[in-house]
Amino acid sequence: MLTQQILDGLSKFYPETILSVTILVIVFVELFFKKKTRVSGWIAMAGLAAAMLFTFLQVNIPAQTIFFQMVAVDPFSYFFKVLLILSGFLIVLFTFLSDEIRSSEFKTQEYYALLIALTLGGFLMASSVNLLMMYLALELSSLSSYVLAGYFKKSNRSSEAALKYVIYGGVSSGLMLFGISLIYGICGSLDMFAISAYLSANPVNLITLLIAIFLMLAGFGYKISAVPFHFWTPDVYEGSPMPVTALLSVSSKAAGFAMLIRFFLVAFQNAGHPTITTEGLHQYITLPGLHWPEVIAVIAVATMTLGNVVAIWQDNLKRLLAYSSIAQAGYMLLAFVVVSPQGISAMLTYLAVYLFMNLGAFFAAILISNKYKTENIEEMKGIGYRSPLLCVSMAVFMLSLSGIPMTAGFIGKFYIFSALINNGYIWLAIIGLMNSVVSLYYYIKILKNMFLIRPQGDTGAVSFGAGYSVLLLALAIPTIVLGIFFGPLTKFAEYSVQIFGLK
Amino acid sequence: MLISISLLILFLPLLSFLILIFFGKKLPRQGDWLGTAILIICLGLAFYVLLNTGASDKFNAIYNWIDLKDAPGFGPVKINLGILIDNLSAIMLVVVCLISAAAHLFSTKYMEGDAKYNRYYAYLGIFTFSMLGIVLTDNLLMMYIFWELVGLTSYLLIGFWYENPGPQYASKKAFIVNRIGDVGFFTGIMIVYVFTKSFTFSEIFAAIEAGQLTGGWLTAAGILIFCGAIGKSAQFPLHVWLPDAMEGPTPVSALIHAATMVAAGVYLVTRTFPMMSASALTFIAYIGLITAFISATIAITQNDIKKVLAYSTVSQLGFMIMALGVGAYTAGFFHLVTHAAFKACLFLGAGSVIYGMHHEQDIRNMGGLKKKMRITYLTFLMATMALSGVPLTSGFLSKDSILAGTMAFAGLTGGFNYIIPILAFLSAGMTAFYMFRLVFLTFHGEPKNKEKFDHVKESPLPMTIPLIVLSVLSFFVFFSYNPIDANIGWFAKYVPAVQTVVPEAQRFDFQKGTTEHIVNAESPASETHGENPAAVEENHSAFTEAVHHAHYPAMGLSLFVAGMGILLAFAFYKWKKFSADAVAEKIKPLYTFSLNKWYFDEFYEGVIVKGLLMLTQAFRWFDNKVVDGVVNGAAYVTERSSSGTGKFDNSFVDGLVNLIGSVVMFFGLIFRKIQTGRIQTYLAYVLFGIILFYFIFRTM
Amino acid sequence: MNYYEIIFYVFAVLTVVSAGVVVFSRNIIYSAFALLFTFTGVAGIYVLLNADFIAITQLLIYVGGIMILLIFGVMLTTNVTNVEITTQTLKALPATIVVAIVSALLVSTMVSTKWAVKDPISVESTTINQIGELLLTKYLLPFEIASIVLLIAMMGAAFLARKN
Amino acid sequence: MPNFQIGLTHFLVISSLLFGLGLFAVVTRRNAIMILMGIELILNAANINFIAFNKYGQLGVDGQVISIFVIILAAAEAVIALAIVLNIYNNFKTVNADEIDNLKE
Amino acid sequence: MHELKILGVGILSWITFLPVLGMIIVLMLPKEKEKTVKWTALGITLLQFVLCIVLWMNFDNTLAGINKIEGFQFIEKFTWIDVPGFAWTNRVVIEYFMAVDGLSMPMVLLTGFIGVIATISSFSINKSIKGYMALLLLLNTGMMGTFVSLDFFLFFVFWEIMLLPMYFLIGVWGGPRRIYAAIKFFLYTLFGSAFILIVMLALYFSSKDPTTGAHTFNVISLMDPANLLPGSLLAGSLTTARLLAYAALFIGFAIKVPIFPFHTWLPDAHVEAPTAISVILAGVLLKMGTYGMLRMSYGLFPEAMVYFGYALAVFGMINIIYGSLCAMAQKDFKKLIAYSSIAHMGYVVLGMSSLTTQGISGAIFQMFNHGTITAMLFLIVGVIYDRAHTRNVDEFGGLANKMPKYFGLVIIGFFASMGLPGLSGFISEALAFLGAFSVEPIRVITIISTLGIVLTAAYMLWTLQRMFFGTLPEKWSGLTDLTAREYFMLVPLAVVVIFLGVYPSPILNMMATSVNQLVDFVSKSTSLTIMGW
Repeated sequence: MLTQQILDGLSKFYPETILSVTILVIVFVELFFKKKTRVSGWIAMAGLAAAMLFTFLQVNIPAQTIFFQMVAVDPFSYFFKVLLILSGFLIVLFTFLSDEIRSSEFKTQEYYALLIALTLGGFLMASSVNLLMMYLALELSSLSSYVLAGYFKKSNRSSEAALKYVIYGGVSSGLMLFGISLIYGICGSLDMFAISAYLSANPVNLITLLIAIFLMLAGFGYKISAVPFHFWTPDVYEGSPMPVTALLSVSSKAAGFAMLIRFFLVAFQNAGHPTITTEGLHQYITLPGLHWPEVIAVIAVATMTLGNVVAIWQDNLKRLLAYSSIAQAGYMLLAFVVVSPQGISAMLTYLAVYLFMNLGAFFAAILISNKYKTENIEEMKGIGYRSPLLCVSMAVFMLSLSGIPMTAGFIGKFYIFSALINNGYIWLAIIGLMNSVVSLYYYIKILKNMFLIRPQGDTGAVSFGAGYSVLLLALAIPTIVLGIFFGPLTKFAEYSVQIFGLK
Repeated sequence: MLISISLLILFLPLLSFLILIFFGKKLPRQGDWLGTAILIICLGLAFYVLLNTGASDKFNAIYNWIDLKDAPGFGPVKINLGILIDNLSAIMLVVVCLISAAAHLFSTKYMEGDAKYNRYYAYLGIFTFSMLGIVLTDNLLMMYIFWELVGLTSYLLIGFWYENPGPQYASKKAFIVNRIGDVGFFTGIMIVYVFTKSFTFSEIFAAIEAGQLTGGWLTAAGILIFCGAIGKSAQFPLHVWLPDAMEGPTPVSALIHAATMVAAGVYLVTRTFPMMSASALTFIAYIGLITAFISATIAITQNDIKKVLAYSTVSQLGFMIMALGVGAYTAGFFHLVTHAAFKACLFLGAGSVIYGMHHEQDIRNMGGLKKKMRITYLTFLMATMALSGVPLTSGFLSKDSILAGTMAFAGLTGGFNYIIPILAFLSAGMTAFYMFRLVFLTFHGEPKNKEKFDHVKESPLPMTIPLIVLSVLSFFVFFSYNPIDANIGWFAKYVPAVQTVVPEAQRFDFQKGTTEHIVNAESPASETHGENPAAVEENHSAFTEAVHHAHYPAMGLSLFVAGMGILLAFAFYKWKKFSADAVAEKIKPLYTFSLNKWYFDEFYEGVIVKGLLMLTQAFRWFDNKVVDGVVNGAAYVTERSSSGTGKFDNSFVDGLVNLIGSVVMFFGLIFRKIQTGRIQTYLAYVLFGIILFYFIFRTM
Repeated sequence: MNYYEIIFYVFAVLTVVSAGVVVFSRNIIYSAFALLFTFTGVAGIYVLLNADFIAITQLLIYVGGIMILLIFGVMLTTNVTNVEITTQTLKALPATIVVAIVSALLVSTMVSTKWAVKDPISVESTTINQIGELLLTKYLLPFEIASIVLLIAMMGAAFLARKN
Repeated sequence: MPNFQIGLTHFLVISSLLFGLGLFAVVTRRNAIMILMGIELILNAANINFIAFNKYGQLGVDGQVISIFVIILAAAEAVIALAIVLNIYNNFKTVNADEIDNLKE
Repeated sequence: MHELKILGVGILSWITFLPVLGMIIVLMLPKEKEKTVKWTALGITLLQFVLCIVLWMNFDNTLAGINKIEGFQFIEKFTWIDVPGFAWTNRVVIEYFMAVDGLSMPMVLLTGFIGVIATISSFSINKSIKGYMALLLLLNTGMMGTFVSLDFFLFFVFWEIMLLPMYFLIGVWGGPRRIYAAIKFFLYTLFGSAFILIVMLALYFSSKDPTTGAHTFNVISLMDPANLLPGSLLAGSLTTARLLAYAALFIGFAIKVPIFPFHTWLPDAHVEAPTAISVILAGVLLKMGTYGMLRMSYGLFPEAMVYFGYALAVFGMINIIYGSLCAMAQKDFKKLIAYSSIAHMGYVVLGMSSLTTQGISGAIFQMFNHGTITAMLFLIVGVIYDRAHTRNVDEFGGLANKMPKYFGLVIIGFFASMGLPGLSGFISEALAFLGAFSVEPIRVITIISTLGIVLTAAYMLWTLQRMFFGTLPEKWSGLTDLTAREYFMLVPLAVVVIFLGVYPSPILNMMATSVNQLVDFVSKSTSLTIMGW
């Protein structure tokens, strides 16, 4: 029976196994080459493609847990796997096209291995049902991102970023672990379903549970860079290489959100009560007395406001995008306050849309730093006239990030705000709206510099190779198309809200 | 038939305006002959219309202008334009066309060689069109439309020579003062419309009679409509624009600022007389009185020939308004007609004097023109006698009937109203005095300005013909065979007193209880022509009785007063018994007070205009600083707080962020400072965050 | 006072005091070595909680591995030559207050909450075979992933430490 | 302590103290390696918790397996952290965390 | 209810999306061929205007369609987005619903007409004309779409489409402080549209479409209280939620009108925008605010409108007096015109607040007239600015003799804006005043507002005197009179102003029945005593 269960689990575990195999192949193949080559990049791409293929095959297997209830294979994890692979794929492309990496003398072999490791960590974070498994996955992705952040060993900025990241990550995971131990103490098991069964069955000392949750929140907050735990984000994003920043801001954040959703919805889901509410809206009834949605609401508002407010003062593009990604995390947390499938599907839609527009923005930032050798917004005056395609697509990403209609960002925000208003959180919607108006200020500031001011110095047209523009369009077009024709995305998000174990 | 003729009279001047404005330059003599010809044709037609309309005929044609169908809660909304020809409008048609024709003829010579000659005639054309519009209309709204068009044309004509500053300022002043009056007029119209749901006179009177508009609102409507007259006919508070309007060419002054336009106000009051309540009438009477008295005192000390005539016009208009106020309906209108004739003659006379003296307007350096300009002198003298109320002239008849009316009114109502006849007679006396002063100073005595005097010669024929025609019209014979008693003249019969429709409570006591034998039933006359037998019937109201009694004493008194005035003028200027300057010296404060036109201009300029400009500056400051300041203020705050960094594009930041924006920026600054870069502070903040959350949510 | 309590207090005092030394000592070398005693103290506590295998792994890995690593780190980064190898504590008063509050909070909750304690039942001599069995059945996946984590850690550390 | 019999709370108190000291080291000590030591202390505290709960909650040996994994992860993390600290030392010639702050605001 | 289809597509869609077609064509043209770009743009706008005329010809004046679907004409209604509801989220149905009634017909005509005039006046733009024309055409679509769409979502989308081109048009082709003005304009309007969005969503979630059963954005069905779900946020009448929603909508539209406290963006936007854009901004964009109020606030929250009727009248009065006084104090000619348009929009607001037929038809007619008159005034400013490159009123003088033809048109423009009878301005002002005066409580306010006429006359004549009379400073001796192109812009406007002044019924008849229907609908929908009767 044991081996049968393991074999059955393995048959559903193909994507992860493929990724691990890819890591090994990369490490092995790189030994044969002396000088810098892109071979490991291509292998990484192949590995990701294979993982994508097998994930597609997994689409219609019923939701279940494998490996002795360690990991769940359900539409929810399927959604994040697709997201993570997509972002991993794009990051590899970014690394190919980023001069910063190309010009550095370091071999990129470890880079791609760590990249795949991080994606694997993300996979496990999205699908783990056991707290230990979740912690392990968190550690795997964090460790690989520490090294990635510090990849340019020689440059002060990168090593400083790595230091801050490792210390901050270490402490946060320490706190999280202590939280997990407390929960283990309270509920006697680390399996989420057991925890929820225990909590809904017998009375628990709420104070200790509250402390345990806050300590856990330190871990989750660090991963998705929510406010009280976001302090590492600006410095690390500015210090680390551009593709890594993109990676951190998208895939590790998405995995963090997956972990957060699953933990709060499954662990604190009141097993006893049915979850269908009156007007047909699916409503999770949280444990009486445990008001964690309010906690999330406070964190969300703080994250949004701080992210937007400080971003106004930034004039380094990477730091601005860092604060913007904090603000975007705030918007997603806002949707999480609505503990209903409508809220979660809004969050997932926003995540998918966020992937395209954020990666797009970062890729444009990469290209700008490639050609104009600057990250300072003030020095980007008038480049709209010199490289129109780049700046137009940057404009699309910026407008989408700020949520102007006819862009994917608007649809994301539209769903979040309609979820909020539909469930009566009017004030949160208004705060969200005001924040997006404030965010418009710094997004438009970039466009203003690019377009409204004529270039002072040389006004020669700076063009990019075909590859660059194709990738740019590959990101810009979905940002607009999803803004108009968003049917399939929302259906996919609504479908993938089915988390294993929830009625 | 009459309707189509009157429409023709109305639109011919408009035709002349359109032709002259577009093709004026290309026509021979720039089209002045065209304008004059058209006006003469109109005059002929006007005479025809006058002869064919009986005293009580009413020919009416209506055209539906705006139709907003059936408004919920209000009923059908139909705004019509219409033409009404009755005794009043027929006479006014003739007056307007006559004076306009005279002015056209006169200007052919006076304005010869002017750069914008054709545009001058175009403006005269459109003025006549709008004046005829006022005369012919049958409803208040259409009258308001033409009212403002007349204001526009007077603006254009006063400011004809807009190169030099004088006319510029005068035209703007005229238009704005008129506008203030018009606003009152429009508010009055609104009140009437809201209550009677119509603009047409007949419907309004019927509605008021049915009691739809009574009490305070009726009086308010009356007074506000009278405001229009105050503005247009230069009555007491808004009379300041007329003297300045003398900046325009003299024929214009003659046409507009003597006879027609200023008379429009009186015509309006005449038209709306039936709806005027007792208190409104008293208000009108007192305004008229004050205007007459003030402008008479000012006219005495003026030295510019046109200014004297201007103030005399204001004074005479005051008389007409006062006449209507006291209820002397026929007398008021009668004076309007006669005054139009001789005042136009006086102005044109002044014009020919100025033309002769090569644009010299100050009477102090004129003198002895009697010999050089015989015709002008004689016509001027004739008109002056008419104006002063010397017997055997039309002026005597009309002014006498007004004075009789005031005495009758005072007699009937008594009390404080006795002041009206007293001041009226006084003003009549002063009128005689300053008119003859003017005649002596300009035509008699030794010429003061030698070289100018030598060039003086009699004005050419086109200028003298109108003078002669108008002065002849000043004779009594045209209005009543008996030089003494105006009532038996054709005019009195043609324009009988109109019965008021105001509800009982709001009438003068002497008018109460006389509604039963109302004279001519206000039946809406059909197109049919012909004499309505029951029309002219003796009107036995108490007022006419009183006027009969007051007739002879008033005549005596007015003769005495006029005589005294003339005697004084002779003494001062002809025989030089007393020197005018010595007297002026003795009553120095009074003299300067009168010379400076009672300091009205300075008062208005200082208080209202300056106050308004200061108010606008205050509003501009408020708009820039306070409302817009919310935005800039925010930037100021950011400017100060971000002085440390100073990296920003200042012109961009300080304009943009609003108050909320500044709060956002401020917090941004604080949160930004948190990011110290040191890892330990971060961790401390994390722990602090956790503790904060714990204490917040522990209470939950 | 039976032996169990005595031994418990010995180890407890050992751990806490040496941890205190680690944290408050001026000289980093002293704090490194104090860490040795802390880890052994913790191992002792594990023994008290009859987690024998864990105690041994604790000694083996923490004391043997991580401790040595830290000492290497100290040696490499502080050039022993200069006398000043003391590291003052950051004069961060607010930070200390925050940490004091957190730990006081924790201690108070630990004491106050009524943990679901079940009465002790007989326990076999060693837990090693149960652990072995669990590792390869219930915790198989974490076991495999831990191996990947170690591989990544090693690779990353090697890359960072490499000179080229 | 009310009853002298060594109960679960005693162990939890110890782990909390260790946790507090670990935190203190992390937050106040300037030397990066001291911070790593702090982190190790925190992880040890968590381990004690696991094993204590496991014994007193009669939960079989789950707790101990978990603590094994914790030890593995602590090791991995220490390795990477030290590698990064060495790298910092090469670039900045100092290991004091509060001097390395040119990425700020 | 008759349809008018060309090549299978409804005429309204043609009118709205023709400019987008034009934009695409313009974008495809090579950059150098500036002449062809200009002429294609003009061709497209002319074609659109011709279609508007055709629409007007087939427009049936007797139909009134405020809240009854059968009253509307040239209806185009089919579902645009229909995402079927999944297990828990219910169906999302957004309709592509376009139609015209008495309210929107004058505005469609105005947009078409001003669109042509603005394109002609854009011929003088020289900097990257292609981008300019493309944005202008997109702006045209945004405006036209707002007036014809009857689905709140579609209305909001067009409302937003209008925003971006304006930002770039002012920001790139504007005057010295264009960036500041552009950003200020953009943020003010967006701030307003944020409010509109909230109300739109609230309405959407508290409504149930009788046919599809899902929520709906359809304005007509939202007007009918039966379609509002009983327990929902905005159900019932005179609840605080509804009053709040009305207030939010009011703020959203008031910023556009602009009404007193929200008006500070207008002078900056006008001063910095190029002539053609000022023409469109003043000519059409300001009307979107008041049109929105008539269509959305009156339609969806009639009882709240009656409840706040007095406040609206006060706002109107403030606008008139405040605008005129500020205008009097301006030195910059264009800023003076900007403030004067604030004053003129005050008449519209006053007329609207009266809820009487004369008042509202006066307001709509004033919206049309203000469009033509202010367009003329801004073109007049443009003519002078192209020649003298300064807008300071005191630097000019004696232009009347120098440019007589120009002076003639200036007289018409100035006196029309002063509300001189015989020109279109007077009739709409008179109607607005008559309507407002017949309502008892706001009678005093109307009397105070009549002062506005005197103030307008004062500052207009003062400007006329400073610029056109007196002696010509020698530096302007080189000024030339109007060119042919400028003639083509100004004369049609002058003709329309004079024609409507003399014979206003073509426009008035067009709106009469709809206005009566609107007044009837609003008065029947509330128990409150209507102010007037």
